[in-house]
Amino acid sequence: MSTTGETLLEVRNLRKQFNTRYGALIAVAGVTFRIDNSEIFGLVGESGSGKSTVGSMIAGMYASNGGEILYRGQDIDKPAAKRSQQLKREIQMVFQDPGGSLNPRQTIRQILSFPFRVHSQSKRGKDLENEIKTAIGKVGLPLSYLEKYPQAIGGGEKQLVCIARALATNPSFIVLDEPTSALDVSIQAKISNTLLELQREFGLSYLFITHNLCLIRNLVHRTAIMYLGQLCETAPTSEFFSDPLHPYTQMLLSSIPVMSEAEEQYKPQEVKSVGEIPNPIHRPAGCGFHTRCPFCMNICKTKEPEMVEIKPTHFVCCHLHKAPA
Amino acid sequence: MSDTLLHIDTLSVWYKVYEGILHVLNGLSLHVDTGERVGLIGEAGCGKTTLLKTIAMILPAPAAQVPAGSVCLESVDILKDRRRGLRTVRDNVSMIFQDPTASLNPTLTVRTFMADILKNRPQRLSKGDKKRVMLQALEKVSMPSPERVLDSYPIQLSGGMRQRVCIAMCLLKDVRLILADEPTTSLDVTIEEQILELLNDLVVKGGKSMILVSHALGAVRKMTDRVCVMYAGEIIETGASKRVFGKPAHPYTQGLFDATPKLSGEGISDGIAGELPSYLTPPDGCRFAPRCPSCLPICNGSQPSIVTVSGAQDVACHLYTSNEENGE
Amino acid sequence: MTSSKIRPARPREERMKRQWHKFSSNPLSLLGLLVVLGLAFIAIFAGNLAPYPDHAGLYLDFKSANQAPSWRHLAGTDEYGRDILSRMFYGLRVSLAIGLLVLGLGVPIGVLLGLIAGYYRNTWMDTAIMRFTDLFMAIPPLILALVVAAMFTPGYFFAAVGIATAWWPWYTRLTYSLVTSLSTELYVRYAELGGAKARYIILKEILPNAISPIFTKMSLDMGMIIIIASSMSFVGLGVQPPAPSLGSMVSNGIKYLPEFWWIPVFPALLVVLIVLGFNLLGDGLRDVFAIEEL
Amino acid sequence: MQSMPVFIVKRLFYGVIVLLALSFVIFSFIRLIPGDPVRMSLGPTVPEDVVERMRSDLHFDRPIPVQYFHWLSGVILRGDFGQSLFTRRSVGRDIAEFLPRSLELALWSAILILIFGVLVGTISALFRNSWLDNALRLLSYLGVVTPPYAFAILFLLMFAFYWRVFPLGGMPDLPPELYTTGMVGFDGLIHGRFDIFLDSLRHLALPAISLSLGSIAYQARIHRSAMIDNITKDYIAFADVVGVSRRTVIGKHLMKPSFIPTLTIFGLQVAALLGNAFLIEVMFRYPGFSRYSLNVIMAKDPYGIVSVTMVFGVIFAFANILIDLGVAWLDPRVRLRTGG
Repeated sequence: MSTTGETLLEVRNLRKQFNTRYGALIAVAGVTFRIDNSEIFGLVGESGSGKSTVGSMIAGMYASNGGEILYRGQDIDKPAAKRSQQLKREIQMVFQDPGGSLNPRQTIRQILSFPFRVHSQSKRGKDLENEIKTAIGKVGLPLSYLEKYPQAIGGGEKQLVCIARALATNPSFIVLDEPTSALDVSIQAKISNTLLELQREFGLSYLFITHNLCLIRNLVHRTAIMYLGQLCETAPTSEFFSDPLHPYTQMLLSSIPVMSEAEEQYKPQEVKSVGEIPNPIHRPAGCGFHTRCPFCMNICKTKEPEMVEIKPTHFVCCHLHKAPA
Repeated sequence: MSDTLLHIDTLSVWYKVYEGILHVLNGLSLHVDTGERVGLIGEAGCGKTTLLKTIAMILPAPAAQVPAGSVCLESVDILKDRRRGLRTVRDNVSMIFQDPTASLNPTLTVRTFMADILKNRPQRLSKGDKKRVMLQALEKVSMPSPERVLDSYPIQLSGGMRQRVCIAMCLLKDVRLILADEPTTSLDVTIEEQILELLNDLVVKGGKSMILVSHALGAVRKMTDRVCVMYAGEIIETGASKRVFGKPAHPYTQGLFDATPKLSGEGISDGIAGELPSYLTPPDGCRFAPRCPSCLPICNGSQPSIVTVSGAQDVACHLYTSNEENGE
Repeated sequence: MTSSKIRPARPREERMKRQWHKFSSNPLSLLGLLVVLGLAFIAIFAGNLAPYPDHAGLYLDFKSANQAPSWRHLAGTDEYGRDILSRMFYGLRVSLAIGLLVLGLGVPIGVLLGLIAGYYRNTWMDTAIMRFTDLFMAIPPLILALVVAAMFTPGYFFAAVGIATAWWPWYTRLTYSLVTSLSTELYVRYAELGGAKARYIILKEILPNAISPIFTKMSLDMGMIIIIASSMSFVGLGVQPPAPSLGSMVSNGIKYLPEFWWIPVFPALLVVLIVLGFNLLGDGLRDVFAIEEL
Repeated sequence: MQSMPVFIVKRLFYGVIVLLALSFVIFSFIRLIPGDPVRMSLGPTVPEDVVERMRSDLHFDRPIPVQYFHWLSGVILRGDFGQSLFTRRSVGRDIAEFLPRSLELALWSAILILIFGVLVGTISALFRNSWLDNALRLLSYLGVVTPPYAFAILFLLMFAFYWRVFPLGGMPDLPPELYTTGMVGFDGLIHGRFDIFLDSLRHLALPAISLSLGSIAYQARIHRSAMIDNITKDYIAFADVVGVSRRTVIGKHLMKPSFIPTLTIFGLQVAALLGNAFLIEVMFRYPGFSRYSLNVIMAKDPYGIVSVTMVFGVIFAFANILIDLGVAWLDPRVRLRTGG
């Protein structure tokens, strides 16, 4: 479970802006974090927080408008077309919608053969066949599924195929963009556990993007929370939940409807959810959260707070919290 | 016991589709008392929405059929006497849909929509009165700047505001029963909490009854008096919310609760193997049997009847019928 | 599972079997297919099937002119005493040939440009192609077809060229919109992330998903094109006399209304039948593909 | 974001550019293909020097871009569309004479298409799967697959030959003192001459119906499927549930969004209408612009062809802008995107 402590991926002051017909949308406004070898790093946030944009940039969907993405110390901030084959093998992605990520006109076999075709041209005939069989075996699906079309299998199984496809290139790092949000709870559990087992078996690192805090609590090693394109707080997961410092973290935690008294203990009581998430095109000045923050001070409305390390490995970006002297 | 507002007895609903007949609801019984908040939980495709649509009389006409059962609202059987039933339902029932974007007509402003609702009321309102009533309704759902919202088209509002508008529209009519079909699934967590709290307040203060369908199990636990667990078109467990959430009896309920990730972080179970059965050819016996970890031989052949496991908890499972027989 | 013991069916075959089953469960679609196949058969073997093959050309027999339908002449004879049924068979052949020619010229160009513009959307290529396409859509298609066809020597080939000039932009538009929506699909994004080449993505990931609407449109357009072609030969742009074409048979026949009504009416009915056949077939295809897409 | 007037101006500007480009391409092609339109027009017996003079009058002895520029500057500066080789008159005069007639026919047809298309589609959708719906659908199907000239034959046979309730074709000339717009019925109406108006209707009835039936059928199919599509939408169920009366739900909540695809498709119908009009005008011997265009096209008359394509292009562009405005009015999503 523990990480080796060696940095695999580092994101520094990453920015991304989209130009829409309504104006400039700053999706990611300076985000910094690192992910260690064999670490599951969770990125939580609500809609419009820019969490998926961060994941997409790391996976190479598009380039940023500033900042750096360092993978094993090497700058990889460019779209996939410009990345080396080696890098494309190393970094894989699994999307939220398993149905949409599988071509309905291809059988599972054709879908799973794609990574081998692109990345190892030498594999043909029997070799390819064996590789495909290994790939589908890794996620525990029967071989008979190879002949099926995606629409003939269930949502959870589709997601397993997506995971198998991602694993086929023997990656070290996988971006998981809400991999279970489209699935039912009973199926989500299976997928989550499969992901955990694979991580342990192959020593993978994940960037786990989700809006579901309960899932974060049970899956990831370290958690970061995003609001309107910026990180609010980063901490090891257990500390993140036992000692949330940022008012937004507290608001989010207190909003979660829970199923037992035991869980109620984890919910901060003093912060109640108010207001709406502002449109990212009209981002509030100062701290992005000040319009909803119960502890809002004058400084919050004008000056952006900076990320400070309150305790070792626990970072907060809020005017309420000053770095220890 | 307080008086019964809604009484559903052995209701079956089928859909005729290209491939054959989907046997969705299968002899389902449910009652809601005046002032009672009933939760309905279960995974996607278990027939929750079909049940609510049957009650609201908005089932898609030719495709959906009701071959058996009765739905009595204020002692009118709405399935038998459709004319009277429709009037009773429209007078007494409102429904909030899952996706507020889809439930508001994109081509009409909030004001036009609300005016159309008010136009259909028996008492005539003056223009000023109409506007006052509309603004009041929007204020009741704590809508920021209601004047502006009134002249907005749905696309000019955020998801949370759209759902508030929907609730406000439901409130224009003084109904006794509110059907809430996953009213917050499409919203963010912090907004979800606000909407659910608002809804709960309105129901409790107004002395209304409510059926709340939600994926957010925690919300159902907090906001309802009684909860029904649905699986594949059947209610397999029902009881006081506190009880069911504290000590689920049916293997499906147990599996569902175990699979839900907890804030306390004790890990996640492996979920429930398999998937919902096809409604074209549902299993003969217990519909959960093919996935059930504690399936008995009898489960595949005969449908379990409903057994009371404790004072306020009923369950439809052969595990308990056999226990009972063994025990007595 | 018992099915695993049996040799697994080839997925493509299985899929086509399922599609055929859906298609054939609608009697109207089957009827459409039957009509189209039957007409194609007649068109191909017109020389063998026509009762009086030589009546298709320059043939005069004023003694038997303007005869009402009878067993000898099932559809009657025209003002030169030619058997109308025989001329209809040959006219049918020309109509289908023009239809195929228009689609054969217009669809490849239209689809190819649509694929390129759609895949490289928001680049200069997209702009250039789509603006070029607009040029051909600025006036009603039939007018454009007339203008183009009239520039050349009249004949069915240039009639087809004229119609194709007005027709391909619709395929560019259709393909463009299909490609733009398909290329946001996650499986296409994934292939891009995985480093697949543009050619692979366009041909393997996008085109197979776009092909059914294009196919459906082709079937539905066949009817429209035949109407337009017959309208053009109606005014003399198309097959030149004495060779028969359905449109000119109708237009020449009008002056014999109402006494010799069969001269224009039977060819007109045949046009209706052709178009009906292709429309039924196209609707059937659309239904099959629409259900597939769910 | 842009405002509505800016949107319209942009559309117009773009439309003009496209039309100019198209007319230049067409003109160049006509002039490039072998053949001598002047000789063709004057006949083989006219001496060569006369032909030569006429060629130079028409600037045909200059390079093609110059010829085109001459024509274009004439159109822009003097409203002069050049000389027609076919009628030997100014093309502008021909347009002024024939265009109003065709517009009158097209307008009546468009009105018929919109009214009956929507009406039939609505009835079909509201009573869907009833015998009435099935009958209407069958008729629509037949309407779609029947070429307009077949309708014309049918109507001529029935109403002109057998029952003689309508004239065989043609259109009486307008008395010169009543000439305002050139549209016979319209001018009759504004001058209070109802006899002329009614007579124009009698002459227009068969051509207009023949021209519009196919489009009515198609429009009805589109409107039916749009309504059925919307009937299953959540917002209709929601309107029912919160207590909007059934009549308002159907007449407003269902109708308004259903008109969006209907109106969009109507644009295509206008194109078909303008194209098919020449057949109908030929068959009913109706003295309209489409028949004139056909003659000009067949005579390979260079100035005539560019002029008529331009006129068709302008009408087509205006119709499409009107339809876009209609869609924007119906659909706030479109309107808010373009501002306004």
